[in-house]
Amino acid sequence: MIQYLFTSLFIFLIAPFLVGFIKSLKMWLLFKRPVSPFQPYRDFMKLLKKEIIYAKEASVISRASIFMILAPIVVVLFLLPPIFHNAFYISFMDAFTITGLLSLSTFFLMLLGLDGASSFGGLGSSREAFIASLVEPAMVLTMFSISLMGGSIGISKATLHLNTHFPMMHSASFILASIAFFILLIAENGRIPVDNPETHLELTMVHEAMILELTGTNLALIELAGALKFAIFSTLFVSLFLPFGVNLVWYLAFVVFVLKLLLVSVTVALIEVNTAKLRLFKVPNLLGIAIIFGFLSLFTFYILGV
Amino acid sequence: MYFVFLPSIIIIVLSFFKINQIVMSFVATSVIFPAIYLFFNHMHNDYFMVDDLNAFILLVSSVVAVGVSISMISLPYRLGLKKKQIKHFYLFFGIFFLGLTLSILSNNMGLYWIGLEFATLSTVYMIKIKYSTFAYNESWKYLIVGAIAISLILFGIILIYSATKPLLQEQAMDFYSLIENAKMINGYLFEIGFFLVSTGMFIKMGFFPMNLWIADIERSAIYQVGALFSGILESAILLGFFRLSEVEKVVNNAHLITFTYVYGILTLFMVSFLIYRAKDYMRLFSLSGIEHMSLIVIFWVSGGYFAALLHFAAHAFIKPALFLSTAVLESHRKYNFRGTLKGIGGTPTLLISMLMLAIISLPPSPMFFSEIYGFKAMIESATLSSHFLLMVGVVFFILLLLSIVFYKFITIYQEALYEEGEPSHIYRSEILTLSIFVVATLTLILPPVLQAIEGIMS
Amino acid sequence: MFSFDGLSLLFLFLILLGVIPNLVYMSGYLSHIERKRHFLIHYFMFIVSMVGVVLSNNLLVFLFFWELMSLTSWQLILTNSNAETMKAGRFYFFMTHFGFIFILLFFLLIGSESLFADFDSLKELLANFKYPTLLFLLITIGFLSKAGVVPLHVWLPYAHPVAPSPVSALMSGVMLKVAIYAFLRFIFLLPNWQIEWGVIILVLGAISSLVGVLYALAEHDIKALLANHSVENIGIILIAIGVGMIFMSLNLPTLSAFAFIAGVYHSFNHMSFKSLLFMSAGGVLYATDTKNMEKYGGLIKSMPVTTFAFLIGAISISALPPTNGFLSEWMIFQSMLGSNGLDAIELKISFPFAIFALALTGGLAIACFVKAFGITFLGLSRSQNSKHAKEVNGMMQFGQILMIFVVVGLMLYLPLIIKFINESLPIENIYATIFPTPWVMKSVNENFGAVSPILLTFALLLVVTFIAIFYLSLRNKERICHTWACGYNTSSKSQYTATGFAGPIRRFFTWLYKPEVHSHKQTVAGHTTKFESSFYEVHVQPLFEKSLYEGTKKLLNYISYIVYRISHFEKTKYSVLIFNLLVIVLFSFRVFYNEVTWGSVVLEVVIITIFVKILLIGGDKK
Amino acid sequence: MTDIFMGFFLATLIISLFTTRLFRLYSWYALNSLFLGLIAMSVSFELDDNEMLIVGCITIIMKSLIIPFVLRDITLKFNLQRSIPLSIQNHFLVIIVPLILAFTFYLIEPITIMYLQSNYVTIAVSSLFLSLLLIMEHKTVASKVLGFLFIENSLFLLAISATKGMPMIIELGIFVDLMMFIVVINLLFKPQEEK
Repeated sequence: MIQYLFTSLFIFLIAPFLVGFIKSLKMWLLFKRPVSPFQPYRDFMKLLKKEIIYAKEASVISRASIFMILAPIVVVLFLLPPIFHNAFYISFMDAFTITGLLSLSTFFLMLLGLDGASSFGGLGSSREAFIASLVEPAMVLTMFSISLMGGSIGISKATLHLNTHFPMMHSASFILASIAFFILLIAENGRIPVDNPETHLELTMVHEAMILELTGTNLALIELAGALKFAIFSTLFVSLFLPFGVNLVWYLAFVVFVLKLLLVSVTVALIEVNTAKLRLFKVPNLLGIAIIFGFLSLFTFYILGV
Repeated sequence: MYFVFLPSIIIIVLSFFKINQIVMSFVATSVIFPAIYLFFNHMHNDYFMVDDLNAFILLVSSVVAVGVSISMISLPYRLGLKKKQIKHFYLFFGIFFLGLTLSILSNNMGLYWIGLEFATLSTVYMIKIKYSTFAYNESWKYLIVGAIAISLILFGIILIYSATKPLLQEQAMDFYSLIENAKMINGYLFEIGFFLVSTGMFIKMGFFPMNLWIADIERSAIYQVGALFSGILESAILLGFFRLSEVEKVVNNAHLITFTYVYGILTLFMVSFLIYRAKDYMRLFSLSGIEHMSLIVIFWVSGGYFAALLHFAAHAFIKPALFLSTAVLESHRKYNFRGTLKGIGGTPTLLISMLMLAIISLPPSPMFFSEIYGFKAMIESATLSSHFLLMVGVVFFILLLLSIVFYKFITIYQEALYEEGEPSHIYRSEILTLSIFVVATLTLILPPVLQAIEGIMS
Repeated sequence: MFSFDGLSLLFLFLILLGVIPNLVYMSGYLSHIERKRHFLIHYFMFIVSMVGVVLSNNLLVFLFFWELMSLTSWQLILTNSNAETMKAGRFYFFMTHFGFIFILLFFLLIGSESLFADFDSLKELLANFKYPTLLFLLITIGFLSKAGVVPLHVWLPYAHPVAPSPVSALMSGVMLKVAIYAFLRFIFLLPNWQIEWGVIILVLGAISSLVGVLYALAEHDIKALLANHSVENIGIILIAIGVGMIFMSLNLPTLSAFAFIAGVYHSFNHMSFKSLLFMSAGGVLYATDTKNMEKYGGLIKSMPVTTFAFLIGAISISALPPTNGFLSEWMIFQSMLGSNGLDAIELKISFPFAIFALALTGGLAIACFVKAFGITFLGLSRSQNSKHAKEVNGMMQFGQILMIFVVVGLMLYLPLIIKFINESLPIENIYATIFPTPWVMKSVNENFGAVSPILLTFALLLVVTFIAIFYLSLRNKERICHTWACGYNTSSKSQYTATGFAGPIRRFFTWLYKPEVHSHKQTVAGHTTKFESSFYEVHVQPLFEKSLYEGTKKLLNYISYIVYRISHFEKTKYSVLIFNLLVIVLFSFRVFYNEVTWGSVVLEVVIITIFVKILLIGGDKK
Repeated sequence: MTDIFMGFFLATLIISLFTTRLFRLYSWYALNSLFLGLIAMSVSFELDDNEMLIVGCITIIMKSLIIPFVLRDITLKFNLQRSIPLSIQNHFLVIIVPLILAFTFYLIEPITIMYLQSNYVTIAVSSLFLSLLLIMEHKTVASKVLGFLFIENSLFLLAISATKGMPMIIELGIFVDLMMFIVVINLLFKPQEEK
């Protein structure tokens, strides 16, 4: 139980760091002077002190959706797979619930975008709806396929199972699913090449456009939600698709887990540096790959049988 | 028993005198009394026979006659007819009903034919009561084609007679003894006769290829002619077909079913697509009448006696009512459906709506039940045959064709009721007529009545 | 005549759940209807007929109520008569009649003994029937055309929106479920299910769900949008039923039971949230007098209760946790997870496809309801209609609130509902397996799926409370200001429209939508980027309507034209026709009398051709 | 004897098919009816049946005397067109008439073994078809009416020859109907004059 709470707390705390780490790594790779990877923590604290401005045009949705965006993500935090093999985990919620909770958060994020009557918000929501509607099937397909391979839809159990019995027979399905999931990781968290979190240019904005009206604490919470989401996706990825290290002793397992998270962050940073942002209507091509890989992964699994 | 003919003769005689036409039309309603009497008192001799079947058909026809004669009260105002024309109408109406009663009650094929011929020839002149070139031409056309059809019937009857005479001697003309001795009849000649008779009857009822022929006639004539055709004349023809097909069923059921199905389906095919293009009420209703006739015939030969009789009775009540209501519906313009139902006023609109929806067999119309039972009979005969899937396919095809008719009626009904149109006046006698028919139709779905109809052929 | 067995009572319960809030809502809506007496008569008859269908226990009574249901709903569609409702009414009534043909044929085939036999006694008869697949196809087409399954769904987006809103709610929410009831009722009577049947239903469901949601996305009419979503949800229900049928035919009763429960539970859920959505959409229509979403905006400020109701419905229909919509979709996914290890190749192909379709549907549904909710209720008013909108009257609010209770109740009392459903359907009792404890629902497959709506709700509330406490403890200052619009004034015109919102998706699915764009703009002299006024409108082409329905109509027109020509030709030549007819009849009789030989048939054809040529056609030239 | 009369009956019918003048058609009709009456009489002698004799007499009186004259009166009274051109060309008729005869023989062929008067039936059926042909080939109303009368004759032929007569009351009824037919025709022509 302590290990479980520790894991959740750890992921909660490390989330802003991962975002900051990617940012500074990217700057370093581009020969800029890197910011500190802990900058997001400072930003968060600073924003908490600021005054909150609400739009006159906005409604109660603007206030409520902040909670509804953050809360599901925080709940997901407690549903994540364990990083220690004998730790407690929640068995009564499964991968679909996680997918659903993330969609719930996105749903309110999109409403938030539309609430302010600004053209930017609508633009962001519209694009997000477009991307999310393509991400959702890929996500479900991947989850389906990995849970079939892991023998359990409850991802915690699947993680443990994959650790001990890696499905060599279905390695093709596994690889396809992992590629699909990685694309989802990029797309869901608004990373290049799907979205650029660093600019505020209307041609490229997706996520930023929706939260353009937010200030102060609201902005801090949404940023936190974004960081948490990235951490959650990374955790899912490393637990499900890099299934090793969990059954080591607890401190080694912990180190391996952190290393795996950093590896994901480095990969994301490298991809961000080496690709350009896609035009919006090219994004489906990328997501289409994810969907097709997810589908193929499931399909191969079905064809091969158990 | 012979007082059955009395009301008709009274009408014929009175039509030569100057009598107030309201009185006249109430005299004409007296045709119902002998029908009611005969419905409860059956008899049987060489020339006449009253059994459940023809007593029922006579009763239905008399109710229709009552409705039609009441509707005559307002017709002169509507069409601007003269006294003389009305007198002519009643004269031929009397002859018509005399012939009809004769043929419905006859036990003898020859007598049956004579009655039918009387009725046919009298309608020729009824068509021409309206002074117009159209009516004139159509009455000629009716005379020629009707005469051919009717002589085909006689020709067939003589063939049947010649086929059965060696067996039954003078009794060979009786329906009754034919049915009794059906098993021993020499097949080939009888069947040729039967097919000639049926072809003649089908032509007379406007089956393929005569669909537009009858539609045009009813279009050109006064509205009452259509009502008399669909309510009374065709019931007599159907009766003949009913009786003869009973014999043929024993002689060779497969031939009967094949012939009737092919003919009926061809008719339904043509009629449903003609209805799809119908542009005025009269043709619409008369084409739908043909459709129902072919359904009745198909139901009957499939063994669905109850369905056929119920369908027949329902059609005999609903269709004349619709023909008579056409007088109101097209009081402004022919060839127009738009808004015609709207401006009549509450009760008449309700009555006509009920009738229009009843004719496409929506519940609780008796036609709903009769169609279900009829198709059930068809499926039953399919299970007995060796071509099960083909027969089921036929049922399906018929249902599809009926759905085209359904679509057209719905379209017209909506247009008539919900689009803008000019208000039109409706006479009290017309409302009375419609109510009579609606009440008669509703009576049909009462359980005792249904039971009585079911008991007719068992 | 009537039966009160499990299945009937289950759907009676469904009808009551849908009808009672609707009655309250309707009493508020009534002031908006012109022909009150006509409406009320048909409204109550409609409800009675639905109850009658569900309770009837013999074929004739069933058919009677079924047709009565069509008839009354048709009249209800025509409550406000204008060109739109007339088209919809005509279309609807014809399509129901078309389905009725199949139902009738089915009943006739199985009811050959007696039309008054009760359903249970039909079972033996059906076991001996020679062509079970024929029966299956008849049931499928007959009942599912009423349920609005692709490609027989085209009437639905026309018919449901034009009815008065309480009726739309009833039709979409309840009547479609009556069709599902009938389908279930009769499919369970059929013996020996074949695996192909299940696959057919599964594929139909998958296609319907996709097509429904895609056309919903492109819709600007809020009620038509909801109606298209009904197609989608019926598709989802059918996916579940199809999966259940497949498992049943593979002799996996537990999995099959789970899938059937999922399907029926989704029917309940769809009833609840679709009724709710139609009610609140009706409220919006009531207040703004337009169905066009482009004219809405900002209604959340003037109509809070309606907005809240719509929001709940939207979350639920988008299958977001922890709502009931999510739970049933979760169950459907779980039942599909049981499909690994199946051998048949058609299953190996159809299952991934169905999963994909369902997943894509979920994603698009979210997008669609963000659009519906966001454009309608958020932002600024886009027209005078919505600017002066007022909250609907008390009865209508109360009706919506009651329906919210139904939605929430279906989620919270999940174990009870599942138990009820399980015991009512003729399937294995798996309640104890699904609910070892009432808190957590477990899947029956070996994949340990589990979900707990109550705990999830509780967790969400807890987290929200925590954040709220944290938030309040900061005690930040608040300021109200206009939305930043790059230095310009914020105006309703600069907002995104429904068309714009769906733009990217529409562009992605261009091959399906084939959109027609109508646009023109009035530019200020000399400038290409500045314009005084502009107009942009997109209409998607309904593919199925264009191809299937217009095609059929064209064919009908063509045939009828030919028939018409023939009939007019015959007009002048009756005697010739009779002559030929006689020859044909007698000749055929002669040929078919004993044994048919090819020679005699050919002879007949030749002779008849000569007669027809000389008499009918040859004479015409002269 | 009967056979010879029957041959004449058929011959008059076929000749009338080629007739193009109305009055000549009437006279062929009269001849045709005459032979019909003679057939009835000869059958009655063979069978020693008095009813049949009466029928034969009535036929000759009514059909070969009264009706042609009434028709002639009507024609003159209403000034009907007396030229009746054929709408089917002669060479087609030459094909069709034998074809009809062959067809009817083929049709009745199955009963020749068991039924003695099968030839009579054949001739009656073929004269039905030929009368129909007569109706077809003319466009004027008067000749169509005459076609109907020819059909009536072939009916009688069938009744007399094949069945050896029907019950008396039926035959009389048919005559009454025929009268009524003539009356109706008269009535139908009338308003044409009124206009």
